[in-house]
Amino acid sequence: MDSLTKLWLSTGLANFEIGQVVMMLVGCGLLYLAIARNFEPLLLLPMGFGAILTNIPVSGFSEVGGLLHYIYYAGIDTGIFPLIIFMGVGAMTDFGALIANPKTLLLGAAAQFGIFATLFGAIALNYVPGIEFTLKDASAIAIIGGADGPTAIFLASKLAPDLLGAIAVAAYSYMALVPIIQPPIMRALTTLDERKIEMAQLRSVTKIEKIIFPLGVLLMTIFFLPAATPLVGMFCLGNLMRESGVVDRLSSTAQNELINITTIFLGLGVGSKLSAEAFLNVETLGILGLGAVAFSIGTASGVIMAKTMNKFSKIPINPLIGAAGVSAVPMAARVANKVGLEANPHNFLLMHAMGPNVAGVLGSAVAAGVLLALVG
Amino acid sequence: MDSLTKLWLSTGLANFEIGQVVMMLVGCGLLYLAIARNFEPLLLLPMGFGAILTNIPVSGFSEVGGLLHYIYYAGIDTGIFPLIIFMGVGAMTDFGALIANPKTLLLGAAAQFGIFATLFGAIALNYVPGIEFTLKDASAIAIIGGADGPTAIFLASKLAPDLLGAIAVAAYSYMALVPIIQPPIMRALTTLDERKIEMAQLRSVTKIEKIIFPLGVLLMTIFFLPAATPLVGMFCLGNLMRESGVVDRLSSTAQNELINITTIFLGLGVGSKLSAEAFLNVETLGILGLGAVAFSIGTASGVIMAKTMNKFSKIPINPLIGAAGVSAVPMAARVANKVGLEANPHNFLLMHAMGPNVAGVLGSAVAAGVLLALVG
Amino acid sequence: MDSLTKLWLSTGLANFEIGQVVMMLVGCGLLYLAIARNFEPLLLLPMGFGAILTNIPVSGFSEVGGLLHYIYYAGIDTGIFPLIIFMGVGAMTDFGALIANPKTLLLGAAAQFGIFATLFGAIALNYVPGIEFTLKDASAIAIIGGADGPTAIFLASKLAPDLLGAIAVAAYSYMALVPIIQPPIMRALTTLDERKIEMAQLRSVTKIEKIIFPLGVLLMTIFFLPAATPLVGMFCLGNLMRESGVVDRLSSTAQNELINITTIFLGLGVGSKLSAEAFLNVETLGILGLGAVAFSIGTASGVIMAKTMNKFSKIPINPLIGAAGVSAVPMAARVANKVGLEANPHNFLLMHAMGPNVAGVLGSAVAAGVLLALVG
Amino acid sequence: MDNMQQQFFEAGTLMLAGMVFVFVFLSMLIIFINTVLARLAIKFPDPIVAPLSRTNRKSKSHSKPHGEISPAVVAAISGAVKRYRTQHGKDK
Amino acid sequence: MDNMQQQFFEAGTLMLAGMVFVFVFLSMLIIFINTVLARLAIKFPDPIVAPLSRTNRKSKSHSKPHGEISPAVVAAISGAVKRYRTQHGKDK
Amino acid sequence: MDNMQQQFFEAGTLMLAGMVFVFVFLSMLIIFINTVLARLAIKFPDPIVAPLSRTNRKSKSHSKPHGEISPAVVAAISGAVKRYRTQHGKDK
Ligand code: NA
Ligand code: NA
Ligand code: NA
Repeated sequence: MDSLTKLWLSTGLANFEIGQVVMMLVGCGLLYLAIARNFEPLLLLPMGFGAILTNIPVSGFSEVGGLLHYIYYAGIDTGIFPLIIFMGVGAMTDFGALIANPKTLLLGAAAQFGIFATLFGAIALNYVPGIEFTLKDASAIAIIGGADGPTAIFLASKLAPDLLGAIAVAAYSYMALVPIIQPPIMRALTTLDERKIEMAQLRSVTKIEKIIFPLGVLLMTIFFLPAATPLVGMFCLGNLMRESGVVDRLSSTAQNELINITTIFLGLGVGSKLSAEAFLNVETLGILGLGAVAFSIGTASGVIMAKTMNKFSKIPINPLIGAAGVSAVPMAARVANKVGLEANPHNFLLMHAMGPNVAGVLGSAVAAGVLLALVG
Repeated sequence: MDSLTKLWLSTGLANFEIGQVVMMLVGCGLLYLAIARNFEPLLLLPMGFGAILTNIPVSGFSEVGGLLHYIYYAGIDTGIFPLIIFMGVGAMTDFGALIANPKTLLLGAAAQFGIFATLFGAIALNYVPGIEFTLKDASAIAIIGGADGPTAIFLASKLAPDLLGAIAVAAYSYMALVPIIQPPIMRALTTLDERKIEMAQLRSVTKIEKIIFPLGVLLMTIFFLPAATPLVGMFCLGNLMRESGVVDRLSSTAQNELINITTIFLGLGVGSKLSAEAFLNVETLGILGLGAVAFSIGTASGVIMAKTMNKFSKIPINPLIGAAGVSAVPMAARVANKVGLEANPHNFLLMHAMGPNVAGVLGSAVAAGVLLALVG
Repeated sequence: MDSLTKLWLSTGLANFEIGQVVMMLVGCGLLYLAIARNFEPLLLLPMGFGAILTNIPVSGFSEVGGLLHYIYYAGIDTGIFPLIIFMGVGAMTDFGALIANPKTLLLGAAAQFGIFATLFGAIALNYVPGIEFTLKDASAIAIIGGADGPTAIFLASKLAPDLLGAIAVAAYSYMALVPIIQPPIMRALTTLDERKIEMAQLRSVTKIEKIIFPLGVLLMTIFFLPAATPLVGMFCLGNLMRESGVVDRLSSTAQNELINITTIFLGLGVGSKLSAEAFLNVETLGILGLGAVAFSIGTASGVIMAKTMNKFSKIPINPLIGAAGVSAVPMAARVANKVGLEANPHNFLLMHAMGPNVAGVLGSAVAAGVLLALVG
Repeated sequence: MDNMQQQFFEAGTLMLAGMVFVFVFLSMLIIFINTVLARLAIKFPDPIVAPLSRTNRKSKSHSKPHGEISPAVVAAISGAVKRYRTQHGKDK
Repeated sequence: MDNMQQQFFEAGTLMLAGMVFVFVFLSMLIIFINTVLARLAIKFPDPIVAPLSRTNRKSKSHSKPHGEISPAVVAAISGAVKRYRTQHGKDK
Repeated sequence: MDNMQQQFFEAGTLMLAGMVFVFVFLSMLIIFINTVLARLAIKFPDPIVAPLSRTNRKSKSHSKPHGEISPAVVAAISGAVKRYRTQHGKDK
């Protein structure tokens, strides 16, 4: 009977703490969002699963010797996993639309106001009892407004590892919610006539431009913001592998097997930070609230910037494409296209929105670099 | 001439020990089984090769700084490699047949008697001079009866790393021998009439069942046996990636590139434990003997359980499918199918045997968890 | 304004050292060679990029905590990456032409004279002020003459890590230059009549020969040169996976995803050794000069050996295939074929040159082993 | 000998506890399947064109009628061609 | 409260510095595209059969006329067949 | 200078030892091929339909007669289609 007692004492039922149960439900919630709602499933599925695993009593998944412990410290604490993902995303990104219409870079810049306004908001939340965000915490939270998963994880792992779980949950959830969050804001800030604006077809971009572009971006980052070079550098490496055309083997691997393998482990590792102590507190609510604010402000700034540019530009610019400046590639660009089609069935904005969309990725990597340089 | 002397002193010929030579022959034997006999070549080929490499004099493959040293300590000592393999196996497993006929879970349970009987046998072997198995050793050996490679390697790496080589050799060899070991036992324990029994076609299983099943398995493991959650958890993650249908990229990578890469290194790492000191002793003979016993008892218990169920069930159950409960997926199910066809050319048992077959995987993971919880 | 000052002080512009600028230009030069000239792009592209990244001021890519630091110490300092590459190359190599015409092994042996002559030359360079090569340095430099990338990186990481960058640059650059370096030497050392020689069709090689061959090579390496077993062993493992035909999954992964992933990181890691201190000195010029000498001598020895063999052999041997003995698979074999076609439009030497070509790989791995055993 | 008896006792206990546990655990899974899953299956049946359900999700954008040569097939073949060329290009 | 003021001041500075920096940085990229890249595009235009340029590089060795069934297609299909067989062979 | 002489001597020895070793080693490989492998080739010749031998092993379950369109080809193409759809679905 001794054995049965020992077996009973080793069961989860005998060892559960309430916080663990709640966090498992959070994990199940993430799985639900991933599977039933198709919310960024590539990250939320392994992340939700990791959240469940890390909260299993007795099993020690995230303690020394546990699988999630190894994954977190080898891949996320070092920053390696988000950087590999970023390389893969670079290899998937086509900068053609951006090069053909470089002014859209300004839209990608404007949308980053979501980040810095949120930073301000996070500090303001310190008035709420129970919330105490340092400037580092606030910066890590603010990057949710960048709408770029790997950037958010990278920055959070450097500035506020304790908030990493909540930040990643917020970032990916809101990225999945882009089709719901953005349209009302876009409609509220534009007139029907503006939404109907058709844009001129983009010029074709030569191979040499696409090859030199990532190198130019890297060079400028080196000159002005070395703190952003891990993110921007790996992104540009991926993009250069893609566009150079001489290492298609490597480019294809970076876009497929390597990013897939890394995504599985990144998700598990991020999920391992979803422990009760780190997640079940007022701060998490604050982060989730701020995330929604960040996305909304980012969307609004992008649209307003586009409206302004349209007023001063000879060539018409549909303000809707400004919303794509938050990144969330390629979802935000699709949303711009969809809202445009509603107003004018002949209005295909997808390609035009891809410009601000990828500009937003660069913009938030630059913003992350600024935060790292000034706060990190 | 000094140089030539130095060169001679650095040759293998000048440094061989007899044990190393013998172990290299063992390695060659494994390669022979893998290549000429097609015995589980995916693991036995790299494992045999690793056995050769680790026994090369002077070269230091398994010493600090050597390749196999890194592989072993990074991937096997930590348990990471078998868990990744298990995730891939989960992504390859279709639980449809099991969900359609859940009673077959009892067959998967019964076949685990092979494990616990072997545990008893391993302790009994302590009467033999030269053999001294602790309870940990005995548990690690017993898991061979689970007929599941990654589970055996995972448990052995935790409970008895010194026996890891011998246990892995035994586990994979007997898994390859399933088509030879099982049929006589199956025929001896069943009547011709029983073997002729045709089974009703399985009902179709809905998507939602397949998605919720791995979560239910994980939940129950969490409740009752957290010690088994590394194995069961990664298995269920793989299966959920497969069935959810929203992360086909990840599921495909887990089933292909990731499991292939891991298999190469797992084999090499396991092979690195095949050193003369660890392998060339009476204990290894004991382990090989116990392995055969374990498989036979497991097969027999499965068949007897199926016979019993057939007597009390309204719906006929062919006792042959009980043998598939040892796991050894999908070989054991194919054997059941083949023996059934011999008795009745219209008797296609393959799908029915897949139920107990995958149940056996769960059963041995649970058994491994019990052993870890009570002995580990 | 404090913030702006801090931001300015964190820019690259405020922190550049002249050496870093020059090394970035070197990195750009490598990218140019890779992309515009198609010089071994699979390695030179990530390597050139790594050279740029490692020289970014402030960012600390190659310091503790930086990405390139992790990559270098996990994969190159340990020797793991070149060994994985070598396994993949083994899985890509078909020894059929060599087995069908084993005499060509002598050509692969002769071409290694390029290595040992360069060793002598490297020591002679010590007369030049500013150059001080130890015997270890000289050995690591000499291996450039082996015209085999992973072998050179592996040996350099063991014997002269400080020279690794320069050695890798030289090795891959000259490998890419094979079609320019070799033909004049080949023409100078042969008569038109010799170049016109057509060779008899190769016999077909059986499966069993191809399976046993890598095992025989490994066995002989174990007997006579254990120091070469890491390189030769992994190469033979890859080749055995290929030829055994029972683990096509693993062989395919070794030839594709695994080698691609490793190549990206190997290139980045090697590039991280291209720092100003390590590269911008007279020694690098010496290494680049010696590399050219090594290739030329290797080519010449191969051709002369083939001429000699042709004189004493009953079956005619075209001396051009001797040049392929330097390895640089499959470029050198293609060059032999091309120069042969110039002399005689019906002269297809490609398959015949593949024999010495792969023999050269074995030859330089053996030479590397000798150097490791005597100098390491 | 005493020691052996002790070990046998422990092994026996393990055997008993283990088999009981395995059976109880897998039996509970049976109950889980027969209750929870069965109810779910009724509540959320697969869409009627069940065998195609897995494809449906993905083919939203490929909704041209089958029967004639679908553009997806053409695309797949040309994709295979591209993949083939990439893989059989230069290697080392 | 003093502390909060201090924090707000820092956050405000960050916001200002950050937005200025982001705009300046991306504006310089616009200049880069409009000058350097534009000049490069004129100096090194894509080959005339631009849409095929990516394929050209690889198909050097497959220069048979298209239009009839190319051997590459045959090879690709047989490659796909081989891949299919490999992947659907024995697994675990 | 003494030191240089010493180094030249060592380098010379290395050259000699190395080249001898490389030649001896590869010559022994020639002997290995001419004896062991040659004998093995005679004792275990490839099956008569040699070019198909590699396929044989795997096609046990695909033993339908070739010549007409094999179901494996159909399966491979549909596999390629599925793969294509999967890969060209949503990415990031
Ligand atoms: Na963004
Ligand atoms: Na089992
Ligand atoms: Na060579």
